[in-house]
Amino acid sequence: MSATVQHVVWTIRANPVTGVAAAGLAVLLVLAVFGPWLQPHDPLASNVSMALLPPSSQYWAGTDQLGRDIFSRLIAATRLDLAIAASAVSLSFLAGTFIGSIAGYMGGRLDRVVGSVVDVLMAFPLFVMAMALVAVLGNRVENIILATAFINLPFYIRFSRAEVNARRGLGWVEAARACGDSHLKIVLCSLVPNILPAMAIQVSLNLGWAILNAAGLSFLGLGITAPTAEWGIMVAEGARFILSGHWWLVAFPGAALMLTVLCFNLLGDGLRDILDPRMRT
Amino acid sequence: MSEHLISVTDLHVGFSTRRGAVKAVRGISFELVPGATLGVVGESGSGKSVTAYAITRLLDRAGEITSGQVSYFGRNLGSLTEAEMRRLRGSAISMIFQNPRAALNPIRCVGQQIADALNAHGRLTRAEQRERTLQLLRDVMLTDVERIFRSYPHELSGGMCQRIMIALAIACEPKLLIADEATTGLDVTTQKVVMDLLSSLVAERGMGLILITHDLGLAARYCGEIAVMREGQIVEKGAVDTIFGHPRHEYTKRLIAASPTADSTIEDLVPEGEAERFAAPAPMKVSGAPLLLEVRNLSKNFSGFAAVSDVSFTLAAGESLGLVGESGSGKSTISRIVTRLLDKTAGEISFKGESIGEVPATRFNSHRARRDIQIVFQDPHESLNPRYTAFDSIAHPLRTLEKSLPREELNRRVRECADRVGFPAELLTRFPHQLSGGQKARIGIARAIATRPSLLVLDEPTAALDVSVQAIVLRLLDNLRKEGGLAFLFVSHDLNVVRMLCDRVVVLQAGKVVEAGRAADVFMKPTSEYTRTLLQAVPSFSFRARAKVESPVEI
Amino acid sequence: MRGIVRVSSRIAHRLLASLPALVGVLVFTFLLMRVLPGDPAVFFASSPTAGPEEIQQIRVSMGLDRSIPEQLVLYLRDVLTGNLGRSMSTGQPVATDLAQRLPASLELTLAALVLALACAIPLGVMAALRPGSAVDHGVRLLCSIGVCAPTFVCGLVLIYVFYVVLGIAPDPTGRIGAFDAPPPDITGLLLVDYALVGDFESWLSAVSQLILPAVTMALFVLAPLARMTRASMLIALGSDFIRTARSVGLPPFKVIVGYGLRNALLPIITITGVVFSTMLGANVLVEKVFAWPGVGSYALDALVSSDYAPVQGFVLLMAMIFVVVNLTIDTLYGFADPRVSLR
Amino acid sequence: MRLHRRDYLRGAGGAALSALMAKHSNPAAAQSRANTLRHITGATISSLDPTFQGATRESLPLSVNIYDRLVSMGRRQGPHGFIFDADNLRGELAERIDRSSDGLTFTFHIREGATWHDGSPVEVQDIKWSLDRAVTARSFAKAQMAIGSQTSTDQFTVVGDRQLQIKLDRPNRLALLTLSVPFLPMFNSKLAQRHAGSDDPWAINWLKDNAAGGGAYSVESNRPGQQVVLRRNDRWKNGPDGALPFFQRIIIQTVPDVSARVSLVERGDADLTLDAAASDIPGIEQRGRARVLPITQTNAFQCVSFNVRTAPFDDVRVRKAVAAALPYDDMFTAAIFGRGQPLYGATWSEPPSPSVFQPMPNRTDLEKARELLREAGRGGGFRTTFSYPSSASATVDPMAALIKESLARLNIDVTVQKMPDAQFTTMLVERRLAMFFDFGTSWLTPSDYIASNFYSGPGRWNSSGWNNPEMPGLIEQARYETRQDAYDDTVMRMVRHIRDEVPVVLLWHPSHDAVVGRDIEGYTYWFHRGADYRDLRRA
Repeated sequence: MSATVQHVVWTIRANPVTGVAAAGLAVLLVLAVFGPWLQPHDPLASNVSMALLPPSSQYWAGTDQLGRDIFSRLIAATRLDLAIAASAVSLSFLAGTFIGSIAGYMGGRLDRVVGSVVDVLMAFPLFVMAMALVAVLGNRVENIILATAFINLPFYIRFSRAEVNARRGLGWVEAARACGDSHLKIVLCSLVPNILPAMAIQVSLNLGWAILNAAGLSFLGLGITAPTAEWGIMVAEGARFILSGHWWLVAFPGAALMLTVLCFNLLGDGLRDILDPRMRT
Repeated sequence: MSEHLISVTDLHVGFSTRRGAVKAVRGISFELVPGATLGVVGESGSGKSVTAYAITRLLDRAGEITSGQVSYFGRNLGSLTEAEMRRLRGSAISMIFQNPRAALNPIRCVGQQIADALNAHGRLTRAEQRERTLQLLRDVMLTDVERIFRSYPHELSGGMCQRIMIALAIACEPKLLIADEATTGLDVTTQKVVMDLLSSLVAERGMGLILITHDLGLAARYCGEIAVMREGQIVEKGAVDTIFGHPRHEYTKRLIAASPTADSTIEDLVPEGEAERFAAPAPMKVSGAPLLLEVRNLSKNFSGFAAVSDVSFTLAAGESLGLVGESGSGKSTISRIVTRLLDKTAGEISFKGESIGEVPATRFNSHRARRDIQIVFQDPHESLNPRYTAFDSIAHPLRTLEKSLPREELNRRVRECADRVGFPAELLTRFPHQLSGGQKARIGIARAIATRPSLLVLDEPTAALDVSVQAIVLRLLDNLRKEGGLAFLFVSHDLNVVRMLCDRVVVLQAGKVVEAGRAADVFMKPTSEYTRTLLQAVPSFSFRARAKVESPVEI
Repeated sequence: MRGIVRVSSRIAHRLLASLPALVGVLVFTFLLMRVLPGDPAVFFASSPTAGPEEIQQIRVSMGLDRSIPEQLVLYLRDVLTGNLGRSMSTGQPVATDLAQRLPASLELTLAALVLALACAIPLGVMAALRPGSAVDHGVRLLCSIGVCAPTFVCGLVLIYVFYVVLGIAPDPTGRIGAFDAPPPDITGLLLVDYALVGDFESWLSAVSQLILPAVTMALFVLAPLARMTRASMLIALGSDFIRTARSVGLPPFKVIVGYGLRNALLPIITITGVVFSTMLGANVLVEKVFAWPGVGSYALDALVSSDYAPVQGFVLLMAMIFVVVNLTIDTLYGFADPRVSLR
Repeated sequence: MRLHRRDYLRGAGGAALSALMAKHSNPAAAQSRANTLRHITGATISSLDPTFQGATRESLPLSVNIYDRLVSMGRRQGPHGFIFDADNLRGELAERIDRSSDGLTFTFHIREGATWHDGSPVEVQDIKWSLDRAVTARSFAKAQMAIGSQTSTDQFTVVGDRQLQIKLDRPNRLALLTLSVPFLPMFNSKLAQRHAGSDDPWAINWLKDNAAGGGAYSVESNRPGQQVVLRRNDRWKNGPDGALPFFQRIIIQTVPDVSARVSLVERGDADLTLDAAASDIPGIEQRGRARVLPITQTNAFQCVSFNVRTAPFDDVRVRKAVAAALPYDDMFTAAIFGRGQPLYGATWSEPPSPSVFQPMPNRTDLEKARELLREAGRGGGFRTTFSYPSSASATVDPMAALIKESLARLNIDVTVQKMPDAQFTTMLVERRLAMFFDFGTSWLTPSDYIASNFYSGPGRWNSSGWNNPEMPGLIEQARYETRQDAYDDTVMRMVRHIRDEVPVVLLWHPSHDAVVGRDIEGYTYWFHRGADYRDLRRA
């Protein structure tokens, strides 16, 4: 175990960007969990007389059209955005990995069927698909999560299928059968834990992507509905004020969005290094 | 101008790893005159390959020559610029690598690759390039060179690829050729052809050859001088007769002892001191034992291709049967079918009088014979679940096949198994990547014997191990059988190993049985041509074997 | 020649194999559109005087009064005959609309892809040549920043900076400068068509219209391409045949580009195909922001107005392009990698 | 590529290609910027025929430039620009209109020398055909004509070479006015009939993509959803003073992003865009590179509407409570930046003017709201939804936040639902919304017309589904009332009902906010909210 810790420390030292990303993620988590105690103002309370104020000592990131404190809204949005991303990704991860690894392990007809279903899904223009799903189900948070999870599903299926397929012929899988394990048990207890590291990279990259996806939906009016504080919709609302010079309306939520996605991406890269067996000695 | 083709003086090579610098080569010196052949032998990690790469300055990024000097005809290679060094590579010093198919560019036709090499060292017209390339292909005894010129590596056999690799290496007429495990991984018969070709080419052209190998027999057969390496140092070097005939260094002796030969026994392999660690073997009692396994007319087709056809054999309780053959002979397929990991196409398998061939492999995991037939896999590195500790791996069959085993009982059984295979109990909490190859092999065996099976299928259990480790594992297996009354189905390509370990032997070729009988009979008086060829191709460093070499290399 | 035979039988095989997927896409989209909660008839009967009667009339004219299975059968029959239905918002047959708009999307996507590849491959190679160096980290950071900026933000910022503030970019109003005459419709790709008629001035103007949206899209796909280049280049450079090439003294450029990159290209080709299909489907936002008259913004508008036929047509088109792109990739792969066998 | 092109030339398309190339190199194709007006719009123009069922809203104003109607409204100077004047009807394709003293017969005299775009003269048969088409064909015109009591082809008779009569069975205030809306274009019937078929006698399909008119502009090119180019019809003489419009060429382009549209005008690349985002306007005014024309759309309104057919808004006290709880001033400031004219905050107890569009006595008064809720037995609050279409989000996003916040003080828990426009409209028509944002534009401004559209009947625009038993009678009565004072009296009674039952809470007349280049003059706000290019000129 300590070897693992050493390895992580070594990787982070060799690649400080990963460390920074991990720290950034920690900050985000703190904001998400303790957000309500950290907000200087009520993120939903309007005060039209204080609308569109530039950043100041009272309003660190300025105020929006309704005089709401942007900084507080940013913090409030952290929880929602992370929750959307996390639940969407875990959904598709769980379902996709289950389906994909079973198909990849069993091979044969089941694998072909799953393969062609995945082909069908992959052939869809996925963002349009997400839009259609949200439009069908209604733009509530849970539906945005569902839609995001759904369009991610084929990637997880494909990925886990490939990963499991690459391992199904390995000695220890045969050994597990010689040890009397059933196929299902081999998939769930032996193969899935072994592809987890590879999947973790995918998950990390995907988290960032899911946030962008939700933001894109919001931008098109198919995402979270105002007045809920969410980065995507804040950017979409703020975009209306770029021309009038109220840059802070779009700059801060845009930056929050970018930095968060950046964190997840860099972390994904870092995980890749940490989990790459070739990097281990 | 020195008369030494190459001279290495006090060479040190270090690698920077995250755990600090590792010294891979620690002060070695040797020299080679033009036309001489030097065999560098040693086990993995002895630094023999690193030495080769240090000579050609092809060490990877982390590696560095920390001190010492390499001279080529008196010219210090360390002082050359990278561009100057590049011009020497190929035209002065060339290398041949292990795994020839991977060593060739997979998406460039092989002729073109040779032409590339020619092009790098001189201006030739396209026609000249082509002519030279075709000539080189003929030189390495290839026929139909026009077709081969246009072929890609994946379209050629391993042996052909290695010949092309040789053509590539000699294309620009280097004075020194370094062959790094050049034939490892090839079948014995192919190995012999390639090595014979290589040594005659070297002799014809008066090149120097450094043959890096773990196979003492190979070095003995083809080299004039031998250097034995261990942990980055040359422990002993000298003429081949001296080294193998009168080894002085303890390590050399051990190495020689551990290498199976045509007449060695299991007991010979491991020095006296280490043998003590095993319990004294109980006397064998084979004759009159009941029939354990009977395989009749077994066939297996993989989408039309017959991997195994009509194979029959029997195995008595406590008996040891060897299945030998080259790659593609179907021996591994048979082992999987007998272990019921794979379904047969036709034939019958009965185990303890019960027909188990009809139980689908998918459902055999819950069959009561499951715990009675266990298997040890070829590659110990990939036969252990990377996320299981050694304890978990050994406990795995106990947990699934002997359910409701109380916790203490489980602990006891695992420790007992570990003890039986000589695996230190304090290492049980380690993960595979923290263990050595030999230790992993022991876990693989411990796992297989944990449920106290009566039949153990061994699928090349030592093929991936160094000879000294192999020796110990073979000894261990032999002891286990003798004390536990286990029956072995031993699958191997290594004839010497099979001969030592097995009572009877079945020789397979392309999925068919070509010869079967008592091990001693088959090896001493082979009746089939194929068995004879196999036996002849096995290199041996013993002087008797050496005397039989048809085209001895001129030194 | 062997290559061509091998590849063409592969193509035939893949085309056949993709048919079920296409039918699946068709049916799935059809059903998805039918459960959309908007009633297109209601939406289009928005005249001040529209009552239930007009709504019913439009419903009949759109065939919405029939049962869903019946509509599906009729739809499939229509699709087989090449009739994708009629868009209510543009009033044109969907096939015509798509044919008119596809070149715009293709041109944008191709330009973005070429741009992205032109940056990603050198960057990836540079990073792979010195893994762990400052160059490597720099490339990684650059790519990450590209991928984490939402395309619409990116597009808006580019417009704001280069058009509104600096005034060096042309107005973001589509593919042709407002006062340029459109070229004859030969391929539909403006750059090609202008070049064909030799109108260099308009060609330049079309390029300048293309730059900002192409950059926006390219930024987004830079990361996966550069990452893949780096990774596959690392694998290629670490493989045995590179060592062989160096051991026979091939010059460094030949080793890195001729042997290394050439082999590393195979996975890059694959990911390029994936990226291309994704871009075509995902450039909805970019087209929206830059008023690009492509199929993405067309589908988006149709979706918002529950205009079934264009969305269905768009999805089918995308699926077909997906198949074609995969085929192209396969073909390229087949030529690039002699190991790809007939399977 | 060369090969490709040669193949192409060899084929049937060769001639077409050479023609295109010839046109391409024609310097006339690049019209001078000064004579060209570039109009940037956010929406798509789907049909050249405004009556086509499925024509988008933006298709309708365009037709006014392509097709002449029999009559046209005039315009008058307002504080910020010209505004349409419904009281000042003039003949367009009709030179003169005679109205019989009983108000039942109108005689139209077709303008002498008027021609279609193809040069053929406008004949009275064309007018007859166009009117017949309006009452017969499946189009938007049919219902419009019914408002003016014109429902049968028998009502239209050719009475001379250039004279046509319309007969009504009872006098209708809207009979003539209704002929001035974009739904009543006059077609070149000979041209249209050439493209009519047995299954399409009124050439509906052909006219959708082709113009057969004689208006001030002809269509040079049309890429639906992208761009329409109009060219001036130099033979046109049907304008108020017979003069030609200033601009020779009009380019109408679709650019979805509203801010991008504004910057195009600000940078001088375009000349006109309508409906600028309220948030952009202070910046535009400050920079002064373009002019904003803040014309109040007195024929349009925005409102909060209730579904009066289901609980809780079937209870008038609940509606009144919400009307008393809306934060009007904040919404006016935050949502439309004070650009518009409030329709709330009046203090009257008796309507001061006979108009359905006038400030209503709704004021923010939370105490009164609580009181009303208690009376309705909902003092403990309730849960409801506030819905709006996503195309309106620029305005309604902030409104929704304010409404949610304000109603929370009455323990009303509002869930905000933004939905795609089609879904919104569908749910509205199916009466599945609870409380929602709505807006409307009334082409014709007489109060009976407004009331018939927005306060009665089963149609989409009676968004609340209000069904006051007296309203249909009052509307009917007013429409055929010829005495002004009796008419006013009837309207007052309607206004009282609206005040008492609050089916919708009127918020304001929005501002039109056309953004024009500094050198563009003559912009007129039309009831159809589109641009009439004939009015415009470059200084």
